[in-house]
Amino acid sequence: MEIVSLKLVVIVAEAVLEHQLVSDLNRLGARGHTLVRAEGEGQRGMRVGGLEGGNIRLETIVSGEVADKIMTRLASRYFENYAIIAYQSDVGVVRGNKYV
Amino acid sequence: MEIVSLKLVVIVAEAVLEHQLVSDLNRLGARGHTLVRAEGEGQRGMRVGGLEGGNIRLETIVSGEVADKIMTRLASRYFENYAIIAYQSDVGVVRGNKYV
Amino acid sequence: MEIVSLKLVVIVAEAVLEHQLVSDLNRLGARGHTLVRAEGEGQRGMRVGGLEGGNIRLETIVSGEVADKIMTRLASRYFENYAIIAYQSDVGVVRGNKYV
Amino acid sequence: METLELIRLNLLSPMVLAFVLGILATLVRSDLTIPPAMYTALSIYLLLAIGLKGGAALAQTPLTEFWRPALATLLLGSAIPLWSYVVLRRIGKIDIANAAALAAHYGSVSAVTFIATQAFLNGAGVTFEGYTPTLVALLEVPAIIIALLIAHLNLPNEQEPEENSLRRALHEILSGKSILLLLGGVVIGLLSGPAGLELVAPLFVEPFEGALTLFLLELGMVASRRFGDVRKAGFFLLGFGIVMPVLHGVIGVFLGYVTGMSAGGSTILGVLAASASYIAAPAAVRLALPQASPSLYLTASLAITFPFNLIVGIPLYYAVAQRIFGG
Amino acid sequence: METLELIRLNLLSPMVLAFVLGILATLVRSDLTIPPAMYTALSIYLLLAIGLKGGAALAQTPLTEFWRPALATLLLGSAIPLWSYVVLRRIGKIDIANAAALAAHYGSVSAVTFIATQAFLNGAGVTFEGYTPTLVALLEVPAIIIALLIAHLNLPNEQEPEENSLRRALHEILSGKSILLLLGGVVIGLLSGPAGLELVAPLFVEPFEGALTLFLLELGMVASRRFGDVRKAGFFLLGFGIVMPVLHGVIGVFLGYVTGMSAGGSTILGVLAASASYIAAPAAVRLALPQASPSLYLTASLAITFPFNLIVGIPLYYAVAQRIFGG
Amino acid sequence: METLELIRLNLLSPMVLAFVLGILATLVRSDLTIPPAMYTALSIYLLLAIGLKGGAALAQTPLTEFWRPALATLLLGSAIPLWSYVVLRRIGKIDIANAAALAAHYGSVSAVTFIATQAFLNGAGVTFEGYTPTLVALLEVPAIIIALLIAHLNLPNEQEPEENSLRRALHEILSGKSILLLLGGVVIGLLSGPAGLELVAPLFVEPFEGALTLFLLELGMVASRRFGDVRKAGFFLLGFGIVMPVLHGVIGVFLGYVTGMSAGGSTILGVLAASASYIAAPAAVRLALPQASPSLYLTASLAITFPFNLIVGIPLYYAVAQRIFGG
Ligand SMILES: Nc1ncnc2c1ncn2[C@@H]1O[C@H](COP(=O)(O)O)[C@@H](O)[C@H]1O
Ligand SMILES: Nc1ncnc2c1ncn2[C@@H]1O[C@H](COP(=O)(O)O)[C@@H](O)[C@H]1O
Ligand SMILES: Nc1ncnc2c1ncn2[C@@H]1O[C@H](COP(=O)(O)O)[C@@H](O)[C@H]1O
Ligand code: NA
Ligand code: NA
Ligand code: NA
Repeated sequence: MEIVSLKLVVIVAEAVLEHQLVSDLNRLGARGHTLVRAEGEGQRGMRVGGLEGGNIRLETIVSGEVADKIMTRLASRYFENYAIIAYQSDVGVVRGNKYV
Repeated sequence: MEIVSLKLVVIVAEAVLEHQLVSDLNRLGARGHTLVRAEGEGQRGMRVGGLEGGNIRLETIVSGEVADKIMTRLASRYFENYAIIAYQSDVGVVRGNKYV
Repeated sequence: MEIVSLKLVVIVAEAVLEHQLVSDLNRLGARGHTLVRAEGEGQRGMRVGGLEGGNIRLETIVSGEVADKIMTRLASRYFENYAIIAYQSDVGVVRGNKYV
Repeated sequence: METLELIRLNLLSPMVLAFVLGILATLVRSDLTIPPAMYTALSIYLLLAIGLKGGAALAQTPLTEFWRPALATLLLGSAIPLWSYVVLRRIGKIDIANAAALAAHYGSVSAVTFIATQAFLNGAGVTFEGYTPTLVALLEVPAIIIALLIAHLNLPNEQEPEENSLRRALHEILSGKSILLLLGGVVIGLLSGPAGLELVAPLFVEPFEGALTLFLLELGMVASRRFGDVRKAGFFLLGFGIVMPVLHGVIGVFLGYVTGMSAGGSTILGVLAASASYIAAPAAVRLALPQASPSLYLTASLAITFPFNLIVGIPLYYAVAQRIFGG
Repeated sequence: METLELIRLNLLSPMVLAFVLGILATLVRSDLTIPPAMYTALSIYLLLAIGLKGGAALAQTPLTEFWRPALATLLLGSAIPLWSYVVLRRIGKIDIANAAALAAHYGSVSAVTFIATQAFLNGAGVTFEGYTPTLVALLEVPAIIIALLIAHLNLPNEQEPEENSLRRALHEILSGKSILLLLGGVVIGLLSGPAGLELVAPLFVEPFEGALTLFLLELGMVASRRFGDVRKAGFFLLGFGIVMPVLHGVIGVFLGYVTGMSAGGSTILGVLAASASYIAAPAAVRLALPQASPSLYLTASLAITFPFNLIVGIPLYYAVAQRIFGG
Repeated sequence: METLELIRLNLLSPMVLAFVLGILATLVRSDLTIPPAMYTALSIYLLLAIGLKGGAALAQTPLTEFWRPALATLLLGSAIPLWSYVVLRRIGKIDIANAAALAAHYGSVSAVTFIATQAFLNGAGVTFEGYTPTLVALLEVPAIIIALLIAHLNLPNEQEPEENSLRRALHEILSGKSILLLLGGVVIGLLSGPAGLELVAPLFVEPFEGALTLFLLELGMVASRRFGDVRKAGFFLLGFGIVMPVLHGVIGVFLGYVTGMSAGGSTILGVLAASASYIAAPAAVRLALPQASPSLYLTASLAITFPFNLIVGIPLYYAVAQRIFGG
């Protein structure tokens, strides 16, 4: 089993951003993503589901380069005004070329 | 994009602990958390939602120091009697000072 | 707090595989798992919940050896024909012997 | 006196009491939570049900009756955001983005307030025009677009939202689920007629008040979580959130009277004008005016104006209608 | 003979059969699952509905009728955990934490068993007092508090739960959603009266038995998943989970008779005494007595006592009431 | 002419219009989404409701009436996958796995198409046999097993699925929730009889058409998302997905006539034969024939055959029944 090292980028953001974030990911080169409905609390207060929509937790596996682009885009476009965080970490996958 | 290295602590626990765990996190210095409803299986049997409440999956980004405190607290207070696991890993974030 | 290093294996797959994947994990030596309902998009198109069932996101903490076995099994059995991805990463846990 | 009696009766309806129970649940920090899926299911149900009933009624309405109130509705939807913006900027000294955001909310409409009014009028045995759900759909959109345009024209360039987020917000408004379900319901009700409605009445007509009761339980909890922000929002916004609805309500009732609606229908037009959006507008504003603060506009709409209308406003506007029609 | 006939009739109701179907679904390892949101929606609905009906009935009850049964209920809620604890410790040789945990469950009450009893009595054409939902709320809390105090007094210091988890457990019990919805429903029913109830009856009254059917389908699946643990729990607990309910049921019926309730009402008081909690008590006990094992108390309450009461107990306690009131 | 009128009437029912609304919602990329929990709740409800009604009716059916149609159903379930497979291989030039997968889907049955037919017949005032839900359960399974066997026999060894995934697929089919709820409902209805059904009718009978309306809204959205794949699937599959249902529908109606069913019952047998599975079959096929492409079989079943049957097929097969029974 040859394990290739890639980046996992995780974004937690208010649900209203779902379509914008997904289209940003696609545009910047992500080949897929996984989305989970979430709740949370941070600087912008408590966020639960229902009327206020809660949060989404988006994760995508990408090359280091694409990960950088995503982080840059998020910082410039969303960090100031939206409830959102993002982090990246190293992961190992099998079919390396599936993600780049 | 300056990436700062921090700790991600993930806790999976029976849902009844939700409020206690969140207030522990806050008290120990976490500046936010993200929560997802989960199912699971471990030593204490299968846990699904509905009447029995299932599990929650809590994640929080913190400094290494706070991560240690959280792990210590979980071990002393919950590990013995509750269905719960916790793990930590290294992640990179952009706005380092948001989390500490 | 002594932190032991182990592998976290995350599998995102179409929901119909739930029982098969869980029994594979158990057979290969995983001592537990956590499951979350998810949506996603990849090579095999968009996957949302409802009639089509969406995805599941399974995570399990295991030894490096078991992680290898799981990756090998997934690659040989599921990667070709199913909507599925898997990745692994290093995590630190407290009760190391709980997971192996 | 009569108005007080109407308020008392309204307050003692299961729907309004459930709203109060929701508030209490949050105050005592109960573990009661309405699952998001249940909230969504209820809102789909309520919107579709309202549309269906309206459509079936519309099937029996001559078009000549309809165009005047429709025009009045569009007029309200265009005028309210304009003067609200001016009041917020001049008197409230609120910045451009937040003033535009609030104007969008008060110019648009709250479907649930409308639904509660229907239940109130039904309870009081007052009839109203069947096309009123169509008015809701007409009132929802224009104010949001106008308010976003105001922001667009007044904001300095570097603060302006990205082009494509404006487009996205517009798409969000026009294809949003509240409009889709309302209008979709109206068309289904229109095409399948009273016979079609009868077929689905055991789900979409009879249990309606009960479903509204459950929905208001959740709304009470949501509103209550925002009560803390009312203090932060300040006295001006508290006043704005009560005075403007009363003003809009009276204007709405009057316009209903002028355009030939019944007392019940005029009450509804008053409520529509008085109510502030908290579904369509927040979603669009969040995308197109991210610098505006939800803890201002959501708090005003959800924690001030909605409870006020639900408890005091609805019977009040009806009392106004009685006065106007009576004399 | 008559009792057997009652059991047969009860067993053949759609509600009980749905419970059996749920058991079967788990046994054949079907992929049927009730989504958690649906479970929660049903439980909110059932609790609120029961409260509403009870409240509307209470609006027509003189208080003089109510206080004796209320007192009897409080008596039951205080006495049952005490003697249950003693039995569990002395005869069952069960450790302090688990004995206290079980005492909390059997002293408290199962709302669904109560609801099923209402359906049973309605089906049999037997009337009962409208204030019975209030008794459920009264019975839910005291036993849990008493049992936790017993544990507190008897456990060696180092095994005692943290102070703050006791406080949290107490808060959990008093602001828990079952009490909130039950009492909230009662107050809404009381304030809005029969007219208010009529407004929401198509949702909260008529489809009630159907909703209970769906809920019992889920409960059957949950109970069935615990059947494997019954063997592990041992013979004593199996006996305890059947004998104590019968004992409590008879005492409850008798207390109902003595305090002036009708035969139907006495049956209900019997069922309340006989039933074991599996919502409020487990949550509180889990927080305050973490060392107690859910596979003992939940198994006893959910996989032994609940099915027993649902299938045999309810008709049995009614037969007892008939006997007492008959002669 | 009469057939066209029937199609028109069918098309203007709230149920079919809701399906169209769902299609529209996807086309305008609305943010409307039915939460998965709501979808699951509705499907549990519909299946159980159908079973309950069927069972209560079966309680009054002599067995002698039932065995002929049951046999005809099993015959259909065995023959349709065989000839469908041949057509797909020979005329369609489709590979073994995909041909077998499609054969499984068209040989099995769509419960919702059945449910919509009941609503259609009820609307038209046509009666039908109460045991028809049992026929649905009978028809669901055999075709899937036969088609998987065909694949098993024809696929080269290295392409064959693992032993244990075949076993798992079989288990999935037999314990699948659609069969469990349908048959479970039938048994509950049978045992609790008309009196039991009456008890739960306000939930399981009266709001049925309304619930179906909501369900078809979701199905419209799902089908619509697959319309893009229809082009990829090609002309042959489009033709297959329309011609085969008509053929099967006519055969089904005829077999109903021959085995002594009423015109309504024969229409239902026609619809059952004509409909293609999209719940049980996809799940089983996905596990046992992973190399078959869901974008062929799901698209054919969900985006071609289901809308065709819902809008044109149901009234068409009824018109055929009228013709056969009329002359
Ligand atoms: N330190 C943190 N760890 C994990 N999740 C966080 C953290 N801070 C914020 N979040 C998540 O990100 C969302 C937005 O954060 P904020 O913009 O700080 O309100 C919150 O609702 C949480 O779900
Ligand atoms: N090895 C594991 N990997 C991932 N999740 C686990 C593992 N073990 C336990 N869990 C999760 O933690 C919960 C509690 O674990 P336990 O206390 O072992 O029953 C389980 O229900 C699972 O959701
Ligand atoms: N690059 C990716 N990052 C994160 N999740 C992915 C990625 N690619 C695929 N997925 C997830 O895995 C599922 C199956 O992927 P696929 O087989 O490529 O369709 C998708 O529905 C996504 O949920
Ligand atoms: Na307005
Ligand atoms: Na009890
Ligand atoms: Na078929």
